[in-house]
Amino acid sequence: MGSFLTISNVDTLYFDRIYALHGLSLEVKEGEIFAIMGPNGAGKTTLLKTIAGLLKDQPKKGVIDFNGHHIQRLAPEKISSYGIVFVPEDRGLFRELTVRENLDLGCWGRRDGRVKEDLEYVHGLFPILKEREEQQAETLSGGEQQMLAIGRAFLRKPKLLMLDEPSLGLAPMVARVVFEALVKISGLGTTILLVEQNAKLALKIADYGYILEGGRIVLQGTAGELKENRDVQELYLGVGGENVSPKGWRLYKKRRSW
Amino acid sequence: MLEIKNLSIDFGGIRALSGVDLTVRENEILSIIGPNGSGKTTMFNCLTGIYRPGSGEMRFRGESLLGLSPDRIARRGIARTFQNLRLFMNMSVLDNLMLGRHIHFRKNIAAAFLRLRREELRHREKVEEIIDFLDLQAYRKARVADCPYGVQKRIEMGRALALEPRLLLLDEPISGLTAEEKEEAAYRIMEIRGRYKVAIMLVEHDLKIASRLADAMIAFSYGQKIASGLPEDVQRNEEVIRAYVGDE
Amino acid sequence: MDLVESYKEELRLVRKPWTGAGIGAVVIALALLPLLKTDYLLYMGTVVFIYAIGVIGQNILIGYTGQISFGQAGFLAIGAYTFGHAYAHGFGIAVGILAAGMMAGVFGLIVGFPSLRLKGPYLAIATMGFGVAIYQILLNTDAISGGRMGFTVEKFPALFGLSQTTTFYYFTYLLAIFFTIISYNTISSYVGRAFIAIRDNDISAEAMGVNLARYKLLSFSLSSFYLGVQGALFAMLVGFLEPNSFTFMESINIFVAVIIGGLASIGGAIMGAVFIIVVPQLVGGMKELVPVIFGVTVLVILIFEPQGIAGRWLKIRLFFRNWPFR
Amino acid sequence: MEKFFQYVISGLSTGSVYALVALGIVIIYRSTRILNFAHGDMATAGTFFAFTLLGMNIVPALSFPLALLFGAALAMLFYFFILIPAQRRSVTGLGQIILTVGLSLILQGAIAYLCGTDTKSLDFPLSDSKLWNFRGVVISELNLGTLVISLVAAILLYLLVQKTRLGLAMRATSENLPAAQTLGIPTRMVLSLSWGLAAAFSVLAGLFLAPALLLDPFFMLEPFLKGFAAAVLGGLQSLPGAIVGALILGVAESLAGGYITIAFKNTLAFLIIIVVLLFRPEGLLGKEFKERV
Repeated sequence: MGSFLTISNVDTLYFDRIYALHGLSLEVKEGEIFAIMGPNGAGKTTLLKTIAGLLKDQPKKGVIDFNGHHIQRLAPEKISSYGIVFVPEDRGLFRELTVRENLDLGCWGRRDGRVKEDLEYVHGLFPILKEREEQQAETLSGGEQQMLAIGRAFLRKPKLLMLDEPSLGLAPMVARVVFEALVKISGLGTTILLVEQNAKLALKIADYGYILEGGRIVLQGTAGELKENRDVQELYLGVGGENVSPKGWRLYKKRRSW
Repeated sequence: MLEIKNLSIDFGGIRALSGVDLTVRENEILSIIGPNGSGKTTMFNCLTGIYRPGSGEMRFRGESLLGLSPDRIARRGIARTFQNLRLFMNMSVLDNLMLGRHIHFRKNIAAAFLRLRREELRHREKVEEIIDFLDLQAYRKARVADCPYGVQKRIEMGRALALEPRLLLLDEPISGLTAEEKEEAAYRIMEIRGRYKVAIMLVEHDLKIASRLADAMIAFSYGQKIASGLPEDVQRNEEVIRAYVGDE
Repeated sequence: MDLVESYKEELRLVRKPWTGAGIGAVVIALALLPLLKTDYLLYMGTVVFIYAIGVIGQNILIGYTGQISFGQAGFLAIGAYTFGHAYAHGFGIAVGILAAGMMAGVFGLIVGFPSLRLKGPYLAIATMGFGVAIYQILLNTDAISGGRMGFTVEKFPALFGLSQTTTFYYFTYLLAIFFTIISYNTISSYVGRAFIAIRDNDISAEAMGVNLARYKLLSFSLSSFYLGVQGALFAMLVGFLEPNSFTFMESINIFVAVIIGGLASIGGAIMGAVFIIVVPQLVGGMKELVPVIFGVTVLVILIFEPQGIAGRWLKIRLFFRNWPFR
Repeated sequence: MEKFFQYVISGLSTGSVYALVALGIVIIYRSTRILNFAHGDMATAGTFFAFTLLGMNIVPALSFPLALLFGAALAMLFYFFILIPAQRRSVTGLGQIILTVGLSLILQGAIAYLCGTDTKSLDFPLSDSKLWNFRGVVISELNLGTLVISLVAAILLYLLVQKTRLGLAMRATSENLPAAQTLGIPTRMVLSLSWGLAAAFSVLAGLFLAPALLLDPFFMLEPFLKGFAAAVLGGLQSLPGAIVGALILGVAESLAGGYITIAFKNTLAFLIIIVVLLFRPEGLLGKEFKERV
């Protein structure tokens, strides 16, 4: 024990057949920002959903240990009550509710008296949310929606904040604002686990990174190490590698000879 | 053979495709790459009549595809596979492939009532050919839902082939497969082009394989075409690298 | 081991000799039933045959094509009254039954049109509305329903020196067999494949060149044809038609038979028909409890055996195939 | 002209009962995507419960609220003991709808068994024959009471949904279940309360219909169909839509009944729906739905 979030040997399957995560293990230390990167379909989103308990009856195998609790296969409400908040790729907002109502729901079940201060902190972080307080969430722009989602998650005072592709579809300027806010939130003691395709952006704020491919961790290291690694580019683009011409590849067919 | 000009489509104010131009020549394999949400699948959906494009023109072998329903487009000779597998899960593998032959059946409902099966036999031979080609013999009578994922991918490809298309749209045909299956699938895609004389449009994330297969490549980002040309060139294009790895 | 030597052999209706023997035994036993000379049993058999036809039809629509419908009573009524009037005007029984089926089929086509744009709950309400509308039209149009006096239909004649009950038993027996075979044939043809494709995944069915409109409408009118025939036979069975035979509850009855028998199974449809006819007889005095039994069965089946009686039957067969080596 | 207003008023009164039924159907559909075919039977059960209590000389002021609670409890039990296990066994959406058909049959049979199938009349504190006259437009005490109580119920529902934390949680849960779960909202509790609330509404409708329709195990069938129709008309997702749909339906029925014939009242209702649905498949106030491919 002693560690914050430990995932060991987790298998997640879709439709009980397709391995999305295959014997995946990783560790997240308290108070830092962790980034998970990798190509499309590598299982990044699946990993976060597995931790959040949003996949029914998954993971099939393995242990997810959070602060000494085994949280694998618990109901999402229960996992959330341990202090894990997940912001999905589509932001998971209540689109028909107003900005204020969305933020209110973030405070669900909080009994400490600091709600008001925290709300003010969120408004300080993203002043636009104060301006748009009475608007329905669906009328916000993509960036504002992401800010709202992060603000709402922050109000739950999570120990672990998980975000799925927070930069997706955002203009670079907006993405920077969002990421700066994440750094500030992390500075207040929240651990952040971040899934990102935009590796450069992610490595700028992350302390440590994992690269996921085919449901496994293929590379890990501190942000500095990963930035230096030439393989990172190759993993995304398939540039380089075995230096053969694209056309002259060996025709291949597995023949069964029995 | 396929010509798309200035194709645009909006979803609730968000431009999913804007001003896309592209052409596919006979018997060519064209790869389309791009990050998530860049509009690749949306274009397939426009091409097969599932979405109505807001503006632009699509011409297939000289005739416009605009405003045609999906089944009419299929009859023109365009078949496709889907990203998340849209098979008929409760039918047998054989029936799935036979449904692919649907447009070629001489329809006679009286014969259906009376169990006159001449047509059935005629098409069965074609289907068996595809079963052989795709190595599906062992699964012929199995319910699709019971087949492993890799096999389901093959079945879907087989179903599209059974339609005898002139243009085949493959939406991530090798995603989710194991490394070994990927090689095999890539080989089959090459074979299909040779054997069935079709043009293939292909959306794929595994860029290594996509570029090996393709004669030409197109890259999308935010609903726009950002690069096109030979696979090697597109892969090294600055803008493409930025779209994938992210910018500073 | 069964070795299949040609594709043609594979397409035969009954392929395994043991299955053939089993079905043959049932068919012969049913043919010999009149020898027992119990009119009650014959009557029950007749009712089951009549219902089986409609339930099979509904299974084609609900089970195979996946289109929910709650308008069954309306089609039954259309069939019954069409037959009644045709018969009363001197057309023969065959023409009458055909007309009943056709008329119901045409209405099925009309009711099917909303199905091109509506799905699930919306379709349920549209079909339900049709059933209710037909009932109300019957209540208020004396020219069709015979008003307060009801509408009398001449019963099926006694032929070949057999009693009336026996003749009608054989007649419905043959018709039930006929419709069963036709249904099996249809389902295994390109038509049936298109139906199932629409149910399993309408988007990809359309992308494979299936004309959704055509096949949905075909399924609606085909299944309504079956109901029309059931209505005609029902008219001859009871000999007297009144609107109250065609309430919403009747629709629910047939729907329940489809569910309990098992979706997408013709054999199941027949078993479902047997269930809804026989169970009320077994309960005897406590008629009020029949819906409770139906309801509980529906719950149990949906939660524990989604494939209905037919699914359970398959499992039992599998169990015995390997017996005693489990 | 007076005649016209007369028809409109009585149409609004009927429409307001339909609205109570429709609101319940919409609450359930919005939160769990289930069309509750047992909705009418839950109302019947509650009304019979009230009838039994009245028979035991318990005052209406007590027995009516108890009946509402009874209906609510019935619905919540169904949610917890049938629907949740079914969802755990991954019964499809259509299957869950059919489960409510099963429940409907069970309730019908049980009521018929316990209370008999003969028609009864419910002693209702408001009378159907005492008339109020507003400048030539006549309205019975019962109709007036119905209008008022429906209005009050609708306002209470509005306040509950829009102004309370429970209502906020209900809206959140029905819109985005996984997001609500990750925020730690007790979604099952919220959903079962939605079922209970919906059932209470339908029992309320049943209580106000019983004096005019006479009580038998099937008396709610027709109002249920109308409420269902009204809900579909309004878009099946929208609470205001349900009210608008119900009032339109009630008035249209009443006008058609007055000026043409009362014989085809039900047929007319469904005709309206089918026509509306063909031109606006998402209903009057519904939102357009699109399937992602």
